[in-house]
Amino acid sequence: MTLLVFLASKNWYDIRDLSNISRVILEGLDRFLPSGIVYVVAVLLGFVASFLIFVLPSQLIVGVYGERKIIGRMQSRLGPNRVGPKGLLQPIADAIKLMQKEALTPKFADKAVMWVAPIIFVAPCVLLFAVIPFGPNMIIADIPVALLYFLAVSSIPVLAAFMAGWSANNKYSLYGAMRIVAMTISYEVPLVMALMGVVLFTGTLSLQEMVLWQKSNDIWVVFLQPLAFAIYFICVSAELNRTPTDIAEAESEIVAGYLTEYSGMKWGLFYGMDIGYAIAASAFAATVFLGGWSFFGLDKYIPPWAIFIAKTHLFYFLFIWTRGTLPRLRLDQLMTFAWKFMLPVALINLVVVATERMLWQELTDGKLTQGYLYLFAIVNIAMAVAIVYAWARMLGYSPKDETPMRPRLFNDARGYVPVVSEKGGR
Amino acid sequence: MEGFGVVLSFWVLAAVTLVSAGGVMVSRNLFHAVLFLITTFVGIAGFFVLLSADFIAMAQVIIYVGAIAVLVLFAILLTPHAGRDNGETRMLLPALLLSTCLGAVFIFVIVDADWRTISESPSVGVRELGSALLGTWALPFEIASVLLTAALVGAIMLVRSPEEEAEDALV
Amino acid sequence: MTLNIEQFLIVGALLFCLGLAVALSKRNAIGVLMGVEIMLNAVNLTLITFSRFGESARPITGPTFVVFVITVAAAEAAVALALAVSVYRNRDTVDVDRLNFLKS
Amino acid sequence: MSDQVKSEPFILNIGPQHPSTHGVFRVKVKVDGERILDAEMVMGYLHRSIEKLAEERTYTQNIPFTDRTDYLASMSNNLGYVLAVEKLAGIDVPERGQAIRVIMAELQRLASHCMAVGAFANDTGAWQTPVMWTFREREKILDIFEMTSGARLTCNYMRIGGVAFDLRPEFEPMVRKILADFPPFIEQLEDMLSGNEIFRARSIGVGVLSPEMATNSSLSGPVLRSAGIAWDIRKADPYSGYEKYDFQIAVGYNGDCYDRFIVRLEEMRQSCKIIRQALDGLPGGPHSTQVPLALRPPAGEAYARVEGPRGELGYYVVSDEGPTPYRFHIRPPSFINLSALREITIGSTVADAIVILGSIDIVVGEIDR
Repeated sequence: MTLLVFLASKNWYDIRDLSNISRVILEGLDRFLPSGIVYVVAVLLGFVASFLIFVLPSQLIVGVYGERKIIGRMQSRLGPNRVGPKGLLQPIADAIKLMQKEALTPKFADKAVMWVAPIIFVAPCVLLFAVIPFGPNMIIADIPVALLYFLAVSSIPVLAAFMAGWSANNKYSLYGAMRIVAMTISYEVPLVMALMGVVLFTGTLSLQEMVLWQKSNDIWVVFLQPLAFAIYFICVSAELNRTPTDIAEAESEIVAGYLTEYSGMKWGLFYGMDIGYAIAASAFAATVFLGGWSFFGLDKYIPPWAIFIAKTHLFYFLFIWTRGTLPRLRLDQLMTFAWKFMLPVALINLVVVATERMLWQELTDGKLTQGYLYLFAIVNIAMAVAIVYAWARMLGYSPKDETPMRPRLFNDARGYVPVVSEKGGR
Repeated sequence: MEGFGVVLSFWVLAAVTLVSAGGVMVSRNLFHAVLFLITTFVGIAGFFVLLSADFIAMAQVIIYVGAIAVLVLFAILLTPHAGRDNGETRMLLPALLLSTCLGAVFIFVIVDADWRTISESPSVGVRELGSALLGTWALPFEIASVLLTAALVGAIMLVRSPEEEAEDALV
Repeated sequence: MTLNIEQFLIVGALLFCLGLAVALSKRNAIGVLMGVEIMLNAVNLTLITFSRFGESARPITGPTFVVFVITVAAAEAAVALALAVSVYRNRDTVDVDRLNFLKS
Repeated sequence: MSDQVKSEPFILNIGPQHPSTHGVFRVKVKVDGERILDAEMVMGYLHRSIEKLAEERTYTQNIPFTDRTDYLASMSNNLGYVLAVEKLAGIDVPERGQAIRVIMAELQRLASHCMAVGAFANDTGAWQTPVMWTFREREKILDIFEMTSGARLTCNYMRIGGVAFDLRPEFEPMVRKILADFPPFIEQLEDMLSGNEIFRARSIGVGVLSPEMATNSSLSGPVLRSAGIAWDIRKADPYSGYEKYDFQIAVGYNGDCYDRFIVRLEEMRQSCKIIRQALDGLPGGPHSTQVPLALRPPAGEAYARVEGPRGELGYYVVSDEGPTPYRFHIRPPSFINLSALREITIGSTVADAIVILGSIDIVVGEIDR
């Protein structure tokens, strides 16, 4: 996959490709520092650029402030507007408040494990952004197994949550710990199946090459495989336990799940990194499904990293939207949904996509031209709807015998005897 | 494999892995032992990255840290009364003796033999592994999948309680 | 400042012995299983070391075998833990010393 | 996990400090994994012995107590107590007074059901969005209460023989405005919740209450009607002029949490209907008859019952010709509705127990009195 011609010139002031600036800095440093040091500085520069400039502000602005403002609007209230101009300093105020709050440790808690859990919860979030491409050559580590790296690193915070829940020696947090582990394991399987469908078409595991594939073929994978995108969204919102599936810290049932005993900045780390993982998941979705930094050729004029950031926050809005409106599912409903619905549908999707990929190989006898992709896209969209409906009917969901949304109405009291229905309903 | 960074990371990984493996041996609380076990798995995944076997490193983290460690944790949860003190049997001393002798033999052989090694790493990427698994090693690959299904069914049969079996018998 | 095969093999050997010690000395069946897992990982490490350093016509066989070892280890862990749980259910203990049903 | 798994059941405290017990109310739950084996309610955290205090105060001084027992439905409580004393002392209330009482009681039902519906949706996990919507509508009603009676929650508006103050001119346009935008709001709630798949999955078939169990544990109000029994005090034993108004009783199908939710929504529609009829035919004349402050009703007892938002709200007053009642007792519908909670929650999961408790809509002030 040759790197396509890119208009951005090589001089440092061209903001369309921020890697020029880092290249200029590193060349400057190279003259009088040993190469080992420059290697470390390059990685640090990458970390500063990706995490401190993109993730932390978007965590604070979009994650804390934006989410509370948008959900406030959904609930016909204003949302934070006291601290700072129009409430923009609210996240910083929260952080300061959390820092000066006392981080309690319960008497019989497992102190060492309770102290380590937030650290292990935070570290993988930073690791996740090493493989995500912000622009044509704005990526810290373009490793050939980036997709697997993402799955591997995103399975570590589950263990940290379990450690937090188990070590807090509190019945509610034990509930939360067991729930989060059981749910994440059962939602990781359909997630991997859906992503395998994507890999079949793009042919590589590296995220940069996936973006280039989508750019060269002028099609986004979300149109090519809408079912994989839907499965990805549901599985990721289950793993991050965002609202339709936030049973690990279900406020109304088990107080705060595995976070019950945490207070002060320890809780703050968990809360902040929940949003960090949501942003990482939406960045990953933007790269894999929504064409990353490419926008059908427009990325020559608009800075590619701006396109990427816009797509990430667009996907993040889906999380905010579901959090603001949907109620929560029960644990056993989630489990049956994962194993009886998500997994079979993901498998069928994988089979259909594999046959398409083989057809694509045969029909274009190896040249893999672009034309057939649009045909596959239409077929896949129809297939997605058909599979979901057919499998739901197979599992026994029949819309006709639904309980009506309106009760029965009677004109006079009938005494203490059950009323045989007169008008409508049973 | 030269360069200061590589050697430094090797010694760090070796220290982390061996110390956490020792931790599994020494720690008093079974739950801490599992946490040390997880650190060992991550340390070994680091070794695989050092030996430029990326896919295996990622598979190791996903399968061992993501699934087997959780399996062990759930096993501990499902056996509440069994002692969680990670104690040793009376066979502690003979076990230590045996493993030190075995270790001595291994290290002697390693140091004594002169290995014909190649310097640059052969291309062992995902593509080659995929073609190998489905090419020359296709049969063992299918047998492995059958083995996994058998293990799955076996584990469920072992753990099912009489009521669930009775339940199924009725239907 | 170079790494050669001996260092990796020594780490693998030490890990294997540690796993053996854990497997033989632990009283709790789950502790024994942890020891076995460490031994399997040590074997994986040695396989990959030979695949990286050793001279061979097909270096890919190392990682292929590691994949098979990982699948077998996963299957074995699942069945062993299922065994431990069902033994716990009948005997209310998972201590290896007291699981001597065959003795009269 | 069956008991064969030997994870012996442990006691979980859905304790006084819990985000969804609607007040200081504790359920000691014996739990095996997620399944509940036994549930035991512990109450009395909010006991203020109102019934004993009322025996030292005159009949008029007792009216503020009735606001504070069920702080979400103070108008209905006032109405119940005042009817009991009027029955005891044989006082009759002018037409206008009765009509104003009906309007106020039905407005209070709207406000209380808004609270109940919002809190129930919040218990199923809809993260505060329905509660904020229903509270926005409830605020409009509380503003009307504040304008007419001076207080939003504990209104203390009704007096023996009528109501404390006459209606102000701005009252009618404000109520008309509420009647205009309540039905579309209920449609909006139905679209968001009743039609929502996850909400239906969480509440249909959860906490099913059979009609026999409902009648045996003498439940009343929406909980009874959702079990399929058409019983409403406003129809069965009309008081304060309810027979003049044409409205219907909402009855559910199989008595689960979902039915209680849709019965409450339907009752809000019927209340709007009643308010509109009462407002159109509001008679002129005095709003209350003159009653001496130190009223000394003849010896005897009287029991008056009112259809409060939570069920049959009864007041039993015994007089020994003294200025203060000899005995003052309240029949709290929440307390009696709780008696069915234990049978329903056994066998369900912890998450369902919270949803069931939310659907029964209890007010702890009324339970502990």
